[in-house]
Amino acid sequence: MELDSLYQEVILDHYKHPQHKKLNPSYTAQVHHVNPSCGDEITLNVSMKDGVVESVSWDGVGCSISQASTSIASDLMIGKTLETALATVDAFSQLMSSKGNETGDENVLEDGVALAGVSKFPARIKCALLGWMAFKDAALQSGAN
Amino acid sequence: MELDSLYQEVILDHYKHPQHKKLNPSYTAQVHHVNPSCGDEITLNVSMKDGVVESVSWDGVGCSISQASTSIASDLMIGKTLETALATVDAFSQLMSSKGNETGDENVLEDGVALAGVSKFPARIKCALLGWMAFKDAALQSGAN
Amino acid sequence: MKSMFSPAEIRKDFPIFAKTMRGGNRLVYLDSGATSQKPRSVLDAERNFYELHNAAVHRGAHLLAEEASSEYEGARAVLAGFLNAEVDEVIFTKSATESLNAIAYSFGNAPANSKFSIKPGDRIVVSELEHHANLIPWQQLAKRTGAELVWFPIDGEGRIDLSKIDELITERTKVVALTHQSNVLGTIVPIEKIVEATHAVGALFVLDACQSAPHFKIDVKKLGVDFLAFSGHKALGPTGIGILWGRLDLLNHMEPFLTGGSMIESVTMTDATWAKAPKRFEAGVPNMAQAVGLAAAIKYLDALGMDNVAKHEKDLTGYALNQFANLDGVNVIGPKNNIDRGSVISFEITGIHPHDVGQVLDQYGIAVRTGHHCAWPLMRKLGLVGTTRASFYVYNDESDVDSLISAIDEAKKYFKV
Amino acid sequence: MKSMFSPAEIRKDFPIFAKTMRGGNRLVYLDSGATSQKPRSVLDAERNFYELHNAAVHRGAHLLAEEASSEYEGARAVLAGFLNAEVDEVIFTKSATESLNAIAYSFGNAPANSKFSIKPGDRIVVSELEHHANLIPWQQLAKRTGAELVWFPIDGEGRIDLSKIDELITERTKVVALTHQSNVLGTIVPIEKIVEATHAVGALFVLDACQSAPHFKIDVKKLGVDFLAFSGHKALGPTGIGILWGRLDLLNHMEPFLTGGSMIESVTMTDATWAKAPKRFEAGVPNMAQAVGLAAAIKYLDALGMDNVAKHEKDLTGYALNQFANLDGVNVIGPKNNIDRGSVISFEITGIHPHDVGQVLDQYGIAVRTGHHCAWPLMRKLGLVGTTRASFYVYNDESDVDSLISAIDEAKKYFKV
Ligand SMILES: Cc1ncc(COP(=O)(O)O)c(C=O)c1O
Ligand SMILES: Cc1ncc(COP(=O)(O)O)c(C=O)c1O
Repeated sequence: MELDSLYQEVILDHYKHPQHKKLNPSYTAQVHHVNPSCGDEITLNVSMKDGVVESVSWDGVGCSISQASTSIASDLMIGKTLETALATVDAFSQLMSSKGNETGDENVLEDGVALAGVSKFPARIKCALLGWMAFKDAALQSGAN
Repeated sequence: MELDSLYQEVILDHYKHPQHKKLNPSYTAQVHHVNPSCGDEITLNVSMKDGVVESVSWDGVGCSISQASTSIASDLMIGKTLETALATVDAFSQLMSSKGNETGDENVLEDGVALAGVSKFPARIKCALLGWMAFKDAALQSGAN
Repeated sequence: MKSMFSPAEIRKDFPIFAKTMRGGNRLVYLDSGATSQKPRSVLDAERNFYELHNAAVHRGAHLLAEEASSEYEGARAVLAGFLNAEVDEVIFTKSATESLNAIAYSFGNAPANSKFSIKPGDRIVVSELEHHANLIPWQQLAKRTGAELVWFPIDGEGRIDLSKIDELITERTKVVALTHQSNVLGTIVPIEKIVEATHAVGALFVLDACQSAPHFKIDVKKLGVDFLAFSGHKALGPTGIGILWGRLDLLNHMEPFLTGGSMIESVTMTDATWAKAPKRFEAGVPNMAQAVGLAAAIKYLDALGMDNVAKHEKDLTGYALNQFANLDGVNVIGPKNNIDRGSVISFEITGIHPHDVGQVLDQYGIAVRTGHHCAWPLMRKLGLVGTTRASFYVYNDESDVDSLISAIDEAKKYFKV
Repeated sequence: MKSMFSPAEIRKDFPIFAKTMRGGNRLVYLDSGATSQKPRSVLDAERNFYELHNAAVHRGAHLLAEEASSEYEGARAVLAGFLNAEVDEVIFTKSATESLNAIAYSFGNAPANSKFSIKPGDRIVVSELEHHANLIPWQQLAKRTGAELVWFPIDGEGRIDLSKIDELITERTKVVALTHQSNVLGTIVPIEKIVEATHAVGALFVLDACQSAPHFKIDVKKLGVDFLAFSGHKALGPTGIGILWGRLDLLNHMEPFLTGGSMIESVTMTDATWAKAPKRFEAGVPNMAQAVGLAAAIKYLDALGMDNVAKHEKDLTGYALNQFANLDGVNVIGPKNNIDRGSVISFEITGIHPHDVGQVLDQYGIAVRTGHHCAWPLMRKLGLVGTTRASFYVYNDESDVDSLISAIDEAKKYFKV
């Protein structure tokens, strides 16, 4: 069924057991992003030290795709340099705009490749990107500080 | 030709030689009416005495139909009681909305029946009514004074 | 009744139902609350206008201009009949959103001494049920004028709580703007008492009829409201057309909202005066083909009979609510029976986000809407992030409800809840 | 050229040319300045949208909503290409009139400290050539804000007189709003110098492209203007759709005009924040089918090639002006040759009122417009009560001009002048 390409097991797992979904009280930047068309909201904290992502934590409401995607993104970013982290976000954005024609590089995106199927469902791309864009925003703010 | 039902000889005569087209400096009411969609404008003076239309005079710019119709109307109204004059206006309005199905009562409308054909040309009805409506407005104002 | 009103027959008039949806399924369209589908007669009427009569209305002496004007004004007459209004009271806008903004801006543009002017300390009253289109324009008007925006709260069932009516509608109140039927919960607002209270303090009443005019008979004279707005696209009509109805004695004293061609009486470089309604509010070459298309939609509805339409939707809603009552872990938000409510059913499934519910239903050819439905404050008040909403219209029947119910079961299985 | 560009072939794409007019004549449509006719591909595109993809854009998780969104956003991309604009800079309105009002209201709604705010003593500059749609909104803005409205005068040929540019565009000037081509006289306004002067004082330039965008290539980057407006219905597109183009850095700092659904970022009972452009300016369910129809019209024009369209109209105007020059008692108002002018020809016949001229032409199947053409101040300036206006487009050719010229002769005979 077409649906299975959207809702991979990995995604449903992250949805039921989201990673880093508890705001860390200390952070170098905090952002709040919303998806106005569906009402999804997310608050995301990033701590950067010496150009490296020390921690990512978040809280928010949203569909399985946005929750799982944010969970995957946070897990992936921790420990990366700012540069690598931003490149990873770019790789993910590109996967999302691939209209189902790319599978994604598992070495770069790890669990993120499970979201490849989202790119076939235009209305859900925003859901998948919410956490990644919030991270990017927070990371850039941290970097700039 | 269909056009001939619109532009009767009588109309072209009134157009070339409009009656009472010179504003009488004394009046009991003066009105200014415009036809915003085509830019026709008319100023019309009425003098009423003892409930009778003593004089009607006017000036303005407009197409052959509006000029001729105003000429016809002014000539027709002079000497009539307010009541008869208003009834005549109503008879003319009714003729205009007849969609070409009425010829008009020559005893009541005199030269005005030449305008019967206008009722087949919806865009021109406003032209034909301009002077009559201005007269009605002015007559009612005079009557009220 | 059943035999007279046949959604299966009606669907044959709507070309889109021939389409094959995801998974090879037929289209089960349960999103008429967002926009309705269009019968062939509407598409034909628009096309016919373009192919035979297209010209700028009210602006030419030529035959096409005459015909276009008579088609366009004929459409206005059809709409006037539909609402039991005077012909000159019917204004064509592009949407209900424009209609509602037009009223708000007209208030904002009014000179200080007019009936419409809003001063600091004046009050504008709305409700917690409002769609953004009947909320934000009033928020903005309040901000621009210094007026105070207040609102009717709702109770647990999503019905308007009238207990504080005397505190809300006071001598300071200038406008009361309410939805006739909630686009989220389906609740029909009992406006009689509120209209009375509004007029008792000399204020004006604006009705957002987006979710009512397409679904049951509206008689503006009986309702006694001052202004009313709805969108053509939710009433079987084309996109790009809305209705603004207002009482003629008010319209002719209001400041226009959009200015430009065809709405003037006279113009100089520095000044302009206005034509009477409806022209006063229809600046520019209007959406002529859409007006003609909407008139065809209204004729289609009139042929079905608005009372039959209402009865059909009430029965179908009753049927659906009964089915919903039997579902475990599924919660209808809003009135649980079909009394004083329209054919919009919002629900949540425990453990599945509305967006995911919608996605699974889509796999079965079922089109519903998910999210906050442009009524975000209402969602916040209900403590929800969103709902899944099924909304019915003339082409829906029990088979559609059955498809919905069984797909909800599949969604629960899929997400293991 | 002639062989490549065949109006006779083009007419076959336009169903309305099959119609029989008064007196059994074929349609000689010379009123495209008011509204253009529509090719079959535009009508098909609209119908196709309704029959296969109709749903509310940006609002549903279902297949139809996805398809409708992609059709609608695809249309935006086509328009962006047409104007050489960024996709997010293209806003769908209902008409040029709405677009121009939207800009004026956005200025009016701007907070006091913003780039857009207009204060008493500030200046708004227009010209004597303007259509009411690019005059009255600015008059009203001036009245609401206490700003001063000033204007470029015109010379005897109907060209803008630039000699006072430094007195008009000063440090106090906030907006300069000009037509690109007069809808009455056909004069093309040389905007380069005026745009430069506008930007030199930090003001913003608004271009009314109603009579230019449909007729020659517009490149917003090259023009260097800040805002631009035109109507779809004059560019082979459907009624009920207009374009507002603005520079993205400006749009995202402007206050929206219409508020409601889909244009928000977040909403509470008392407050709202705005989405970015283009959504910020597209409140409510948009005119989706009309956007798709307009995109089809633009594709039709692109296939002809805008440079070919311009060349064709220039040649035809030249041909017509030559014919007019040979007519006794007929006076062309505006430029007498085809240099820096578009394909709109206004004329008067001594002794016959324009309305009567139009009526006689109608009898020969010729559709022209008569009156003040929504440019009443221009008429007053020219000392005219109105003109008769013939305007050409892609489907017109020399045979249409010939019909016009011989019908003018008939009119003179009929009225014995
Ligand atoms: C120069 C010009 N500006 C503005 C407009 C207004 O366009 P619309 O009536 O389509 O809004 C027109 C046409 O009517 C025009 O010719
Ligand atoms: C209750 C209500 N009001 C207003 C609107 C706005 O209508 P539109 O978007 O057609 O302008 C809608 C629909 O979206 C609605 O349901």
